[in-house]
Amino acid sequence: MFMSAVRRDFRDEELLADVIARLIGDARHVAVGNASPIPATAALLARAQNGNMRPHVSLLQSRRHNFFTDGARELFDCAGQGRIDVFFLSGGQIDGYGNINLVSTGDYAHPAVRFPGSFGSSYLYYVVPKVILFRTEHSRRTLVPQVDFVSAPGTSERNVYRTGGPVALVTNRCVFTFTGGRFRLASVHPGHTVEEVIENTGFDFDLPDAVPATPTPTPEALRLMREVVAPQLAEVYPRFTAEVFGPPQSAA
Amino acid sequence: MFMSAVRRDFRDEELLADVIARLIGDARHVAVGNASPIPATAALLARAQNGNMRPHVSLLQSRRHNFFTDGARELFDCAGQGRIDVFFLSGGQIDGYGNINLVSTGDYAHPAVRFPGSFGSSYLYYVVPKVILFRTEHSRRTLVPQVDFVSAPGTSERNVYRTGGPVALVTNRCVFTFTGGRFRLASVHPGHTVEEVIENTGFDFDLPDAVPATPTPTPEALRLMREVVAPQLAEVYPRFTAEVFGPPQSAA
Amino acid sequence: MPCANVTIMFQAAKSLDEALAAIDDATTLVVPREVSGVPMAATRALIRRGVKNLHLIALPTSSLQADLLIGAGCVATLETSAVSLGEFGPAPRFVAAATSGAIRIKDTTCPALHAALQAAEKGVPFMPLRGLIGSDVLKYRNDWKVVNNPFGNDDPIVLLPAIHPKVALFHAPMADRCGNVWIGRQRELATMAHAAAATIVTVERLHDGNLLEDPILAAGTLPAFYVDAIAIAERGAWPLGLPDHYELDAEHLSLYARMAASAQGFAEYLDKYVYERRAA
Amino acid sequence: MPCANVTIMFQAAKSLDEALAAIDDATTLVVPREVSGVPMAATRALIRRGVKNLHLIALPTSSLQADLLIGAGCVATLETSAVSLGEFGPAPRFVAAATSGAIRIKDTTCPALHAALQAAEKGVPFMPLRGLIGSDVLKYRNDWKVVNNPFGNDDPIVLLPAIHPKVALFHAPMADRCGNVWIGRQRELATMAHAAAATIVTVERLHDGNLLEDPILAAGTLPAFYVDAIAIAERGAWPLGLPDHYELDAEHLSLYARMAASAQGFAEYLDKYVYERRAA
Repeated sequence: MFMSAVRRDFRDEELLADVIARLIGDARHVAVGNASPIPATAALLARAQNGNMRPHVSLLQSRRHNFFTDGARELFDCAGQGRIDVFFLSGGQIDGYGNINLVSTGDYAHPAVRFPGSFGSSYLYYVVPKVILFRTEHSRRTLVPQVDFVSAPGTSERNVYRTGGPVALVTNRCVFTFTGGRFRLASVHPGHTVEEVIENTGFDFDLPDAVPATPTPTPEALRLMREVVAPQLAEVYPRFTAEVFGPPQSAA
Repeated sequence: MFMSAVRRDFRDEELLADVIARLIGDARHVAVGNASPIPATAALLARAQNGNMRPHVSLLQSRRHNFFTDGARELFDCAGQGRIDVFFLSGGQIDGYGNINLVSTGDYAHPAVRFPGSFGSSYLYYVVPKVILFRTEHSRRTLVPQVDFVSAPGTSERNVYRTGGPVALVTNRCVFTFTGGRFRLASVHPGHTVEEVIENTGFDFDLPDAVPATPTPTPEALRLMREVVAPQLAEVYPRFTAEVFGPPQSAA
Repeated sequence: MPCANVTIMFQAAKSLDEALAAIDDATTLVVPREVSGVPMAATRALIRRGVKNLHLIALPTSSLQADLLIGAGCVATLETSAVSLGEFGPAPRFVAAATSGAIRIKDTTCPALHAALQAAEKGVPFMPLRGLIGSDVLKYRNDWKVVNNPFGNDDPIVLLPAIHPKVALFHAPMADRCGNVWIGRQRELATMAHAAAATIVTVERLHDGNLLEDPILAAGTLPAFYVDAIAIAERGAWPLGLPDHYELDAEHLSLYARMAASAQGFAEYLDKYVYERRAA
Repeated sequence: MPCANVTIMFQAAKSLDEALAAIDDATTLVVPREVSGVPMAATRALIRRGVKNLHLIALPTSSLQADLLIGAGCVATLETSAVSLGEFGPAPRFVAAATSGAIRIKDTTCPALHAALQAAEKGVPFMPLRGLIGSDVLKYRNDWKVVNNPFGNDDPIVLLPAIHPKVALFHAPMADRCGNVWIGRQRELATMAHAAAATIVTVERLHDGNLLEDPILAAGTLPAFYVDAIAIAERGAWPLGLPDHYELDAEHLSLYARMAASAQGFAEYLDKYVYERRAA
């Protein structure tokens, strides 16, 4: 995925998971939706690094890492109670205002492209304090000046109840943070350049004078992902786990 | 309870249950609250008489005759869905407008007498099509011109959502029906008189020229109560069942 | 007296087609998300019968079931927060119908569907929900309203009208002969049944004894009182999975994704995997 | 890895007094109705500790528990739809406090309490409820509002503000070492826990293994995620019953009703049946 000439002892997925784990930090509860192996790796890594059973990690696709017993609504009720601190969203389009589009491009009544739909984003984006946007494809097709359909807006008027929203956008090229209603380039992944990010981003963003390289995973982080996280992940993402972390080992 | 000189082959409780069973008729679902052995007898009798498993009878105090698995709220949700056709309510005071008082007498802030509280009446009275009021003590203390506290009103303004309300009041002396916002004396139990009812009722009611005697239970109704209903009732009301219907028999 | 609580509405387990009789053309039909027990055998039976103009509510999302029904021309309106085949890619017939305008889509978001069905469950005309304000989901739903929270101060909030489906349809692990259905953790199935006028269930198997008589089983049981018809359909969620019972059939879903990518391939899929079972 | 899902909030089973530490003076405390698992051992421990000025919410009714707490002077405000000893008669200390004005009573009706806690569970500021209009229950609740149903036409409806208890306290049949609690059919216990900032549970016994790992048990389980402290209290509902486990102690409740009929008799009851257990 990365065009890199640097010799590395980690895979792209490990770098991304490591970056996201740092964004998660010391949360109480991270929930990860379906088909999100890298955020799931990140959440389990954050937990392994904190070493105090924090954060609690809910993998919604899992039976084991999923405590919900009150039906499909419990995730949303739980978020409404303020008990979900970190969630991940993506978008067919993401714009510079942090708006995400999971519905369609073109005219809503006659869409050019139809995406699956908004899922829970039109609610969770407002009530989960730390929403991390994750979209590996970093292109002018996905990162646009303005989305064609707002599944959920990046910011709201001051009088709109909102206890959550986007804090960062992680792509295959870089990390943006989100503050004051705009993205700011926080770091560029090893093997990528600021110029490349500018060229492939459809929206305006704040550009610091110096943009650091995304820190690479420490040997300890790599060890935790491979030895502690991978066996837990295998239940939900067997193919991803085998491909990224090698053949399954027995669970810790 | 009844001052009667007539020789009878049934007990007062059997007469009352029989009267109430006739008021229930061919409903789909009758729910009976706690501490209501006579209405429970009536509901099970109505079911035994219909012979087609109708009505479904929910005895809220029972495990066997109580299907609710969604917690204490399910009774009220079920009523809100229009799935409860008959319910029973009582009152520390009941007035001639059909208002019931389950809270207190005197000034609400400084009550003279405090009753337990309104339970679900402030809701169920509005949404259960057939509410049968049942109060054995028929006196000017209980049947008053106007209740001191309205737990639930007998009637509502036309624009108030109301799919239910009182249809009758059964006491130890008589049966009133309720229509047009007033009670009407429908029958007087054997051994009691119209004059006695007037004397002991604190509210005005409509008095037909001729008031029939409350029909007495047929031999078949008595047989069903004693042979079919009593064994079912014994789970919830063992003392009542033993006293009224004699020693327990094996369940049908 | 094993069925003390059985309602007269319940009839003993029926043939699949008999059980589905209440689902007429234009029925407002609510069905569950992929992990909650998707009635795929019943879905194929409905397609064989040629049901038309369904108002399909997928609570809160759908995958193969909605795609099949849409592709087979059974759906007039789809109300859901997403349709996708997940790791097998986009739902091709849904995407085709959405872009051609063949179906009307009422886009929503998961908790809004849950809340609107809970409103019907509770017999209230609406439920409030946070979020949504400033989104185009709200903008295109003129059946929703924004009011000022009367307990707040300049605090707009969305109100969602109750959804009253005519029929709830789902697949569950087991039912007993009294008509009680074990739904386990999938509590939204109870809400669907409470909200709908009628509930139809397919199950893997019959359970001997009364589910309500065992307190442990009763905790996960939808009472027969809410259930109008039950049919036995072994592996009735296939090719989707039934959690704790069987996995989804990945090979078949890959095949479906490939075949359904074109209208012609989808027609061949129907011929092979839906209509061939007509005699079953 | 038997407790994969355990949250760090959960600490292994504690002593009863340790488990109750979060219940300070003036706590807003929600407790369940008689058949749903009344924590009577915990109630006696709170009285021994001398907790004061509770805002007690009985969901939706109470019997001995509220009467004891009121009689012992622990309650400032009581919010419930009824307090009664059922077949053992009126709740004497409740009646005495209500008529003397010793406590403030917020009279309500069962579904209103359920709805207000579900509002907190769902993170919405209010819930609508039918009924109530024209009643004095509504008249004396100036924290409730009547609005016109925006989906109707001249259709008034009551809105109830969410209730956010500080602590939910109840008794349940069993918990596991991960902190999961089996609540069975008593789903309102889950709502209480979801709505409250903290949840404290007493249980009859510890269950070996993880309740969430067995799909049948999981269906009736409140996850440890919502549970802050658990203490084992065998026969912890006594003298009330725990349905499917033990019956109420009718003899003791008759005794209570007789003794609590007077302030002096109630004081003797406390001495004999509450304080004597201080050392326990």
